[in-house]
Amino acid sequence: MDTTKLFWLPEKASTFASNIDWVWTLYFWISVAFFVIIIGAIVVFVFKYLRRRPEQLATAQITHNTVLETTWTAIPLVIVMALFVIGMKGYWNMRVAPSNAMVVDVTGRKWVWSFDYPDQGISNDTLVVPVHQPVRLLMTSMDVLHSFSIPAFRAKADVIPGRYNSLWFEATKTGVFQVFCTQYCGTRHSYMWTAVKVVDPDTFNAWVAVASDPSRGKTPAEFGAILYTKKGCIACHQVDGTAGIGPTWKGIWGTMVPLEGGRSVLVDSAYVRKSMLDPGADIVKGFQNVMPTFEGVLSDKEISALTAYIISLK
Amino acid sequence: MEHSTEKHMEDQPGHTYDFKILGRVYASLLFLAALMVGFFLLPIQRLPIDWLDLLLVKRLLILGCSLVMAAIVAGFLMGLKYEKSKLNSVIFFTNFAFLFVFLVFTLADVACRGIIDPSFMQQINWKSPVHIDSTADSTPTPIP
Amino acid sequence: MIAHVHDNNINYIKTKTGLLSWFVTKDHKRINMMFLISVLIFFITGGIYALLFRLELWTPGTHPLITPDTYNHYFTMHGVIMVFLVVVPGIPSALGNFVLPIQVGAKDLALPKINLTSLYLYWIGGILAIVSLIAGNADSGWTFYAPYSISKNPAVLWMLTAAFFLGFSSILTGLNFIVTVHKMRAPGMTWFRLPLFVWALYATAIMQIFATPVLAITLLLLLIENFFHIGIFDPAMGGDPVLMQHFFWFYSHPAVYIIVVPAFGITSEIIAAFSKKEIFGYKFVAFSSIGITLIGFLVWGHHMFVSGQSEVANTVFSFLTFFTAIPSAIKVFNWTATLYKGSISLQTPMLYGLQILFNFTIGGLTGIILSILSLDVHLHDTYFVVSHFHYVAFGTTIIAFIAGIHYWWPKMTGKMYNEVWGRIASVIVFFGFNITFFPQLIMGSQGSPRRYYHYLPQYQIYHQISTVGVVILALGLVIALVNLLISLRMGATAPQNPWGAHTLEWEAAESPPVLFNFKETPIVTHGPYAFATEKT
Amino acid sequence: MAATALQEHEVAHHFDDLEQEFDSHKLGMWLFVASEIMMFGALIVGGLFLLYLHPDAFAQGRPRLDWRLGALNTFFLLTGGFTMARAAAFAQKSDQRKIQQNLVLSLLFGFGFLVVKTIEYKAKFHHGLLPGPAFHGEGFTSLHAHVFFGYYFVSTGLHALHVLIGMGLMVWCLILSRKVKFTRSYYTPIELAGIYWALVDLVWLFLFPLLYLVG
Repeated sequence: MDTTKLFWLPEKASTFASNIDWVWTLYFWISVAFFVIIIGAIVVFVFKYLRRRPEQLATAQITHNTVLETTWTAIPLVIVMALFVIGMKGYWNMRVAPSNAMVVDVTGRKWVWSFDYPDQGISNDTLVVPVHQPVRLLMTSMDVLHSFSIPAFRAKADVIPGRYNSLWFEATKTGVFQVFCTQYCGTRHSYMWTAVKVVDPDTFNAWVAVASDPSRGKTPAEFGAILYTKKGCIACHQVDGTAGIGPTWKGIWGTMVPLEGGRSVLVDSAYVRKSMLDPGADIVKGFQNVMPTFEGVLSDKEISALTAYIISLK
Repeated sequence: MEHSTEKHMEDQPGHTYDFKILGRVYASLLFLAALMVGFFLLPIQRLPIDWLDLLLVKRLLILGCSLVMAAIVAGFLMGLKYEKSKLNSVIFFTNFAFLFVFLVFTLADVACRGIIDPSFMQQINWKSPVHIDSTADSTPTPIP
Repeated sequence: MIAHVHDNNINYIKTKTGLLSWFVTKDHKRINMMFLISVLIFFITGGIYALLFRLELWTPGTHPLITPDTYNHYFTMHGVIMVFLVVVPGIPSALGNFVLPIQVGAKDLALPKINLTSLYLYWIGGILAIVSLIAGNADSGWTFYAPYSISKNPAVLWMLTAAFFLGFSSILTGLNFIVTVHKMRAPGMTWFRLPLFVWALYATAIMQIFATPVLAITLLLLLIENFFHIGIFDPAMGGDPVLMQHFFWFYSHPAVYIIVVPAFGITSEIIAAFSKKEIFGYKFVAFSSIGITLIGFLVWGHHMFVSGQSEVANTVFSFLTFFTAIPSAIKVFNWTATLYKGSISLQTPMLYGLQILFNFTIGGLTGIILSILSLDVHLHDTYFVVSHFHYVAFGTTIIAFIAGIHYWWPKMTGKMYNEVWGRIASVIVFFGFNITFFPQLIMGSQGSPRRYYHYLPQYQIYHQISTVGVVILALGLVIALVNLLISLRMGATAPQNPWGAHTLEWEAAESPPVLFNFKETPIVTHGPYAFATEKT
Repeated sequence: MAATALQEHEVAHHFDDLEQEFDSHKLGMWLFVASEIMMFGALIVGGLFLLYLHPDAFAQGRPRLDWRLGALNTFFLLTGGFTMARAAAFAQKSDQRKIQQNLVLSLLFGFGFLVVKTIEYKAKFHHGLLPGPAFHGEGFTSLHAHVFFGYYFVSTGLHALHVLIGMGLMVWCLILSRKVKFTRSYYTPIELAGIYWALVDLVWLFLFPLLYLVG
């Protein structure tokens, strides 16, 4: 985002950003006007009619003035109704996606985003979109409420478990833009960030070509290392020996780990697979059962790649 | 709302109950209850009429009964009818006004969810505890 | 229950002695003082939480002392305590309880036992909140959004129960006020001779009675979901989280007005009293309170513009929301007009009163911008919203609460506080508050999300200004509190009517009032702001 | 015991006369009833929301409830309301014995209601029609069947709780009727208990059709 501007909205990067900024500017000056009038009047009155002698009385007792009352009821009413119409127009424009929009499925999960391109067969941890191309995000959550927010695009929508919600945008300039989770979702809520990479169409097509086969030309362990970040394992499992939300992967392979409930188990490919597909089954002692299942999220190839990566972390 | 400060013991707050009216109220309530159940048992949705939704008619009749009964209970058993000031009635109807607003706007949400995209109404990735067996007969027998 | 024979000539503090006589009292004045003490204690607690996480926000990134979980716990405790234990019961239970019966010329509230019950329910709620503190990290945020709040976190369960009891405490207080205003007014106290504070509390009571039960059922359903997962709110069982938000906001939007409308009442009293002037457009101000109340029940959905609510509902709610701006604007304009040609004395309550005009103007204007649909999408769940509701809930309500405490302090305690220190404190509070919350408006407009433990480095400057401001604010509040407490020991004895106001508590009741408020029932012959009758 | 042994009611110190006291207490009760109506009303709104969301669940859940038992309970509640009103009427005639008779009758009808509820609940448990994950009822084709029963237990359970509270009020009135002399000018407690019981009726008059008949 633009850090040089200190006192205004962030930079504009989508088609409806300019409309919203226009409303903002309009309303900003309206409110400044009202503020100056009201506070100005108060300040003037306070100094003009300050009680100088303790026994000083009010110089007039004006109880009411219907004309005045109706005026300052009517004027704000007109203004707010105008604002309503403007806001409503802009809002519907932001909700109804054009038919030629490229669809991307967004999944929110504590505390990572993942993006699936159904048409291109890509799944990725950052959102890569071509410039000047309407993009429609069809979003859902695996656990709790999240909210997908791109300040530079002035776009935001809650991501709801058990339901779909959507938002669309058309980027107007290339670059990398910040994505926040704006609906409180727990421990790492404030780290649930990602980026939108807006690229020109050629770069996008090139990226699609590469990304659609992430494992091309890599050893299983290398591919696993990619999945480790891409599938969000990194959010909870460290590879430097320190325990995170979940146990570290470093040196865990081939050891007997104690489980909640006193049993212990050998970390082999069977156990690794099980704890990805059915995390609740065997919880390593001292950790909470917070890991969502990756059933249907990870293919067998990916699971074995991750296993290879864990083995490599001796 | 001024009232004299000296207390006189022979004043009679509230209305005087009339046993005859109470009896009638009770009778009419029982009758309406019977009527409600009667409507429910009436298999009118089987009638060969397709130009209006008879099941809906049935539901409306039943709800109509319960509304009338509610009115009677509030009017006589809760004494709304006898109030000197209309305040209690105002409170009572404010209740229903607010509840109506609550219902209408909440349904205005859920009923219009699909208009941008039908997929908004569909439920995804959740687990139902209900085991469906295909052999289930469509009209299960009522159990006590 | 025979009226135990008391000497109705000594003030309510001295009539009976011993701690027990306070805990079993049915005197609205004593109950009010106990409420006041409890509310202030919780206010300090909630404030300390705010201080802690504002210090954490001094720098982005992780902190050794305050982990993300601790941070979430802190802002949840701050929210729950400040909303359910401070601002909602604050003005009605801890000031109105004392003032309302005297202002309508009654010996007591209509239902003294209910009043005491309300106090005990409040205490139960407070204790449960403390239990939740012991039980662990309540981290659901004060909004208890499902499904995060139904993950069976024991601390959250305790917190839900606490809020449940506090809701009933609030209902009973409101109920008592309505009955009192209708049935207990002194001879000659017609509706349009009621002080505007009474009008405001009456409007508040309507909302307390009709909205709070919905909170009760919401919390109940959340508790049940926690244990049985019946699938009304729980998406994993086929429920609808957005329905939970409907339930929650059907209470919590009127709650916003439960919070702010009494503050309007206090502002009206103070503006009139300290400019020695009849309030401008009494009826407009009175009815605008009722208007806000009624509209307040129609606009809850504007908290859900991006929450997956249908576009149609959003549009309707946005349309209705704009109408709340009108009564609020009417009030501000009328207060301003009241100053015109008055005789304005800038004593401590008035200094706070003028702050309210300033803060509420900002709070109101930032509120309108949030009801513009397209803009709200950008500003929703950012610091802009945080700042907006603090301009209302703190800048208006808490300031009005403090103003009211200063205004009625002589009446409640019979002591005068130190005027100079009072003014100093109020000025410090003014600057502290605005330094704290204005930067958050800018930060929010740039898209910085709320409830963030860690943030982008470019927001650091605003966070740091804000943190500096909160320290100044705390300083001002401490000075004000100490000043009041000192006055209890060494304050001058208060005259019956130090401000020269014309409402009954100043004209007809001693400071502090006698057990049954008045030596004999007052006969009301003029309106609450009869400054026209004064002659030099 | 003789009516003369009963103590006369004294107007509380902060009221001017009986009328003001009676009106205040009644208005207070009304406002409390209003808040109760909002609470149940919200619950019923939730029910209609669910009915809109999962009509199939209601269509299949409803036949599992026995309308005969529901109707029987309706009868119990209405009769209880009738006897409560009679109790108030006799209080105005300060006929202590008749007051107590009617209060006991109402208590019995309330108790009958609870008995029937217990029978219904037992049957539901037995057929595995439990809320949430514990649900293991047979012969459903709607994936949301458990939601209907979850809602059924919550709403009727909350209502049954209020029946209990109402019975508590009746017991309180019984005890009072042995101490205090009810007269035409003082019968507030019975009047208020009657209003509360009428509220319990009122709620049931909406719950019964929503759960047992419509759906």
